[in-house]
Amino acid sequence: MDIPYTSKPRPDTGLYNAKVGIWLFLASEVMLFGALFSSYILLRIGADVWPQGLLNIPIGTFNTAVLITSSVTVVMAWASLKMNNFPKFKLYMGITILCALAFLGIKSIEYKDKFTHYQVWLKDGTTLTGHIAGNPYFWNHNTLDKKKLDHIEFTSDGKHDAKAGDKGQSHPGGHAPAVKIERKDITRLSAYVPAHSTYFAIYFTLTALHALHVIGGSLVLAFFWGPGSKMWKTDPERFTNRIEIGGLFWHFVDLVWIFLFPVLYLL
Amino acid sequence: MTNYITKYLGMPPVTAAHAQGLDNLLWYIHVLMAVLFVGWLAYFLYVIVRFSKARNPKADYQGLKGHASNYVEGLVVVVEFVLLVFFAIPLWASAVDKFPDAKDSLVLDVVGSQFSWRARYPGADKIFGKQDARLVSAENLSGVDAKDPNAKDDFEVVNDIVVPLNKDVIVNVSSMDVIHCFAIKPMRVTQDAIPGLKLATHFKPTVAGTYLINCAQLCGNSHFAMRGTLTVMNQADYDKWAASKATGAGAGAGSYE
Amino acid sequence: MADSHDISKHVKTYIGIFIALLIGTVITVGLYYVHFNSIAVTIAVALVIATLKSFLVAGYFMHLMSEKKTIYWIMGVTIFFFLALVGLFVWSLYDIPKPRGL
Amino acid sequence: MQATSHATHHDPTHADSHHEELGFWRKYIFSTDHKVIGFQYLLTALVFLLIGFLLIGLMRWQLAYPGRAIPIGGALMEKMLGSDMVGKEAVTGKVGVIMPDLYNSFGAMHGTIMVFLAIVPLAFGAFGNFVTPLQIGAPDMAFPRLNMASYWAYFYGGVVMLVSFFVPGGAAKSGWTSYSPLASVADAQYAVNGQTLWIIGMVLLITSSLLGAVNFITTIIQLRAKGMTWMRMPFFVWAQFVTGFLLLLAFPPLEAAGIMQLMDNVLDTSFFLPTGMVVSGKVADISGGGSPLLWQHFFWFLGHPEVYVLILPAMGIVAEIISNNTRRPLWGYKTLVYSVLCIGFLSFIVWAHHMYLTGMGTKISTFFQTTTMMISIPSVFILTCFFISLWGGSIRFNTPMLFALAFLPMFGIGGLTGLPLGFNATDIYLHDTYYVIGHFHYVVAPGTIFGLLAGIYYWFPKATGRFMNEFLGKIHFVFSLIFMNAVFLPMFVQGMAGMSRRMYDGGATYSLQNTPEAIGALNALVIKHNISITHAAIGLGLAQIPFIINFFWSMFAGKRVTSDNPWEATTLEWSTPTPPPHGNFLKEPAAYRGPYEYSAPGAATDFTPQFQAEKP
Ligand code: HEA
Ligand code: HEA
Ligand code: CUA
Ligand SMILES: [Cu+2]
Repeated sequence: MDIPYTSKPRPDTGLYNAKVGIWLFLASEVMLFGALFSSYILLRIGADVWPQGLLNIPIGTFNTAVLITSSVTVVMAWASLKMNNFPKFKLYMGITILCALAFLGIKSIEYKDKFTHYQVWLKDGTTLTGHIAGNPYFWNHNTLDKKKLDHIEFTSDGKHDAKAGDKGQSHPGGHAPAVKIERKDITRLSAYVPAHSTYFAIYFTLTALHALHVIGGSLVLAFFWGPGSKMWKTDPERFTNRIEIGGLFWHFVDLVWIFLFPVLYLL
Repeated sequence: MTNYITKYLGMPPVTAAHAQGLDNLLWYIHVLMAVLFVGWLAYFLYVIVRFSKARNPKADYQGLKGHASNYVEGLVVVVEFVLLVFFAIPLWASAVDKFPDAKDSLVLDVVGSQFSWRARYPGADKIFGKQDARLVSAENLSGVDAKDPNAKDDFEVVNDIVVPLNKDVIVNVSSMDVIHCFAIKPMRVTQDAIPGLKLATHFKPTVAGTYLINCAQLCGNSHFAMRGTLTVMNQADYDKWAASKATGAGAGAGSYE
Repeated sequence: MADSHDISKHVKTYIGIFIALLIGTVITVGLYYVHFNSIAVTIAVALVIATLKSFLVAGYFMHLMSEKKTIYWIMGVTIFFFLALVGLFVWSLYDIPKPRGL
Repeated sequence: MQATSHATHHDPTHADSHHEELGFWRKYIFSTDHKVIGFQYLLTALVFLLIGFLLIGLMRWQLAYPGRAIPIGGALMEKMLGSDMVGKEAVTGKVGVIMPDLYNSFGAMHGTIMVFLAIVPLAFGAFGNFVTPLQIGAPDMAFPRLNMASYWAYFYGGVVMLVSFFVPGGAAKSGWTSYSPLASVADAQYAVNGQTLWIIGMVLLITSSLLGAVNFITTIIQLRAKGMTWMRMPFFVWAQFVTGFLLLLAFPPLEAAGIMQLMDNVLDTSFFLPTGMVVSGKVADISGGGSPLLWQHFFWFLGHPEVYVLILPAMGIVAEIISNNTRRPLWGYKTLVYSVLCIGFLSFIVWAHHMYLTGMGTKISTFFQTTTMMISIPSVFILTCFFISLWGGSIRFNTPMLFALAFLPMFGIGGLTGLPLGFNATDIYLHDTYYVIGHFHYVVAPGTIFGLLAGIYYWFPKATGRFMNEFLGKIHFVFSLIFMNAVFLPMFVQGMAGMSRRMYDGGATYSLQNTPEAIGALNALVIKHNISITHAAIGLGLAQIPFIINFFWSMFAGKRVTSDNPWEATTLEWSTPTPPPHGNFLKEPAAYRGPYEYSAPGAATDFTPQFQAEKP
């Protein structure tokens, strides 16, 4: 006996196997991201201060648009197959994959900016944000001790409220000249990495996990676009189903981002 | 009530004011459990003998008729409901909400750390000195601000806590490092000590003597030996002891500088 | 299963939703720059818009508007437990008693 | 007995005409056949069960004789684990004393291995895989390759867990609950430590369970044979169905939390670490701002549904066997189904009964103790149905039935002792004592393990074509029953006397011997129970030897079955050839009636299988 309902729907449920499977999988994904969202809420409620405006909103907005575009193209790709238009499928699916790559590219630029952007906490209780001369990655106060540095050259983002932090990279050199900060005045130093604060911890966790989903999804879609598309000739119905499944996953990834963007960038 | 409950359940003697209520509930539940267990077990043994293949070669499609099982199930539901609403919830509320008046009580800060209990007494003025995390150092683990006049008569003890007899004690339990659990079994007192939180519990010792404070939450390799003592003495002795601590060498505000 | 005529109707819906999603994004960001006086209102508005957007994606792109009962059951149960998770977490956070003393 | 007992089909080529010969690797190691995968799960999980037992054996030795070297293998253990872990006796200098860190490692790993690597894989992976598709009349799982992936994720998860014993600092040592901050503080001096590997292992295990759950639920929804309506499914399948949902929805939050704890350990974040922690006299170098309670919420959000993952499949097995061996229908099939659904539903909203003492307010703890009491009701219903099913039966006492019968009072004790824990007021006293240990071991050890053993004895003939030996089986049963109780009953006494769990020295520090003036300290008798428990645990281990012999001997030399339906059972798995070929059924199966039509009035035999067509 062969396994039934691999591409034809089962009469009483009206579904083929993979569709039940993917929705169950998405259900578990809802709980996964849901758990992270609820940690976000709890950490934020529990926090004394919650940093705001440390991310680059225009870039984030653009990335949102990119992802939304990819979501509509993937459903168009599926619709094209339904309408028996294979070349159009290739086109739409191609755009989807390009969007995914664009999203990842932009995300990695954002990450890189964060890794070289620093905050120093000084003995007198004040803090500064800005760049260290030479733009090193991932330093913290322990790095200074390890490198036996007794001071750093620090270019502050300038006199600012918390908001201006995101301008760091777009104004290299900043408004203020580089100053020398003695090691002994520094109580803590951290790049904008997960260890910086619970805000960045949850930011990186959520976005990196999301990015992993984007990578995974785009690999699968790329397979369907490339070698996997041979199946269109042999078993078009099953192939269309596969695109639907891939699309469902992809929409979910988009849906997660729809929440991530305002929650992390704006609020 | 001379205590048949502790005797039959094998618990340590009752030594705190609230403990009897808790024991009573524990007793009622165990009575319920025993009734259910014995009843079902008797039925069970009867059935497996009576309906063995040898005795009953032909099985009965219908099986049990009547509503006996519904009555049993209904009974369990009712008893559980009664225990819940009339005993458990009020007991918990009195443990968590109905705190004794702090003015008439001894208020202690107890902080667990690997692997000891440090108790801070507010001293004669009954007010704790200010604390500040930035002042924490190996010498001043509590981060007490020595400049605060209220801190002058505060004192600390490590592991050996002393409280007066028949007086309410409020303990704010906390931890410096990992999670511990402040437990004095004969007092029926257990409270997790969680870093970042200060959780209050209270009890009123009714029997003078020495008790063991145990750490009931795994906290590292010497968890098993994280033992303190609680000494309950009458008010006069306690006052003497407290006075000696507040002014004695190695205690009091002086030690924070 | 929908035939290709139906599908071409769907395609129009997809485009419409695409535009709606973009507009939603612009509004959210716009509101951020406008600033409401209260942070609570800002958060509420942003989340409401995000929720609407997610309904569009789930409802139309993922065809949830016209899915089978089984899928509704699965997702219904999931959403319920998700709400239990978040709700009970937050509730338990607020219901921690304060330390006692003078 | 006409249609039901075809002659057995021993000829695999005949049974399986249309598929090409697979090589050894594809057939036994990287197989996609649910039955082979079920067997892989079975064997791997039994090995882990044994490992879990050996760990607790060593711990029990230390509890009974604190500071004494283990009788054999001490030097070897020191070589393997290092002298920080395995010390010397103070007086004699004999090597082989289990050190506190090793005790804690063993404790954490005993819990982890037993729960995630032994019982869940047995209950869900092995029985679920082997039996479920057969019982619903499916040719295989819905996604065979996913099924294989699920097994291998489990396998590697197990390997990671075992490897972690040998990294510097040893395996995870913060309990199976891995509470932060301890999990982030312990062994923090080592870059890759047991805690980190524990999380990585857990992520693999969670992945495995998720893949399995997706597969099981899809299979049950989609691949039921003709006529196999929901209300004709055997209770075992219902139990697996609910179990699948528990895994599917409860595990992801722990996966999220695992990732966060991993970041706390590796990237120095502080999701679960609060501001102002002072570790060994120094202010910790962290950003702070996290919450240790968050981890606990996540852990128990999984942890509580998880305990029902451990018990429901066992209940399913017991239901099948009871019905088969009383020769009458299961009493209250509908009640059973609704109860199990109800348990599944409620089990998601009771988790904080493990956290009563973390400073809960009145309202929230009232909520959780109310739901906890509510969830005990369907368990009472299920047990009641089982008990009443016995009434009017014609009970056959074969080995599977003995284990299934013993399950009932054993689970009863475990479940009933859950009640005083469920009331928060009494939990103040009982929390983290040996009473808790006694409670849950009664449900998982004499409860679940007995259920699973019953299942092994019951389905062994279908899987191998041979019976297990009844005599050895009965020996195994009698001694297991005696020793299980001898191990776990005294724990209630210890717990009531106030002995805490996870005590390296078995509570000696808190004994009257140590502090004679202490009121209410543990008396000599309570401490002595440690020794009797340990002896009983050794006996329990020895009692498994007949089983191990029986298992392997019967596989090759046991009595052959003479029919495809040797127990004269009614469910679909007994209509397949023995052992079932790839694809399971020779012709498309169908279900014509409910699953438990035993001794139906007017029927020719005392069983009317689901697969027996209506007389025209
Ligand atoms: C399979 C596993 C399993 C099962 C089924 C249960 C079932 C239950 N558990 Fe248990 N529990 C655990 C596994 C399990 N538990 C584990 C592993 C822990 C500890 C984790 C740790 O801290 O490490 C734990 C801990 C635990 C605690 C926390 C204790 C503490 O840490 O302080 C609590 C508190 O409420 C609790 C309650 C319950 C309740 C109310 C049930 C109820 O569902 C029980 C309902 C059943 C009944 C009421 C029995 C009905 C039967 C009859 C009436 C018939 C009787 C017949 C005869 C005797 C012949 N459990
Ligand atoms: C499913 C879970 C499960 C199971 C089955 C068991 C089984 C057993 N457990 Fe355990 N236990 C836990 C889960 C489990 N445990 C957990 C979660 C903890 C808490 C950990 C923590 O504190 O963090 C714990 C803690 C714990 C403690 C407390 C330690 C402490 O607090 O310091 C003790 C003490 O005696 C103990 C004893 C036992 C014993 C004697 C068994 C026996 O019943 C074992 C019986 C098993 C056998 C006898 C093996 C049979 C073998 C076969 C049948 C193999 C056949 C092989 C082939 C065919 C190849 N366990
Ligand atoms: Cu402190 Cu255990
Ligand atoms: Cu529980």
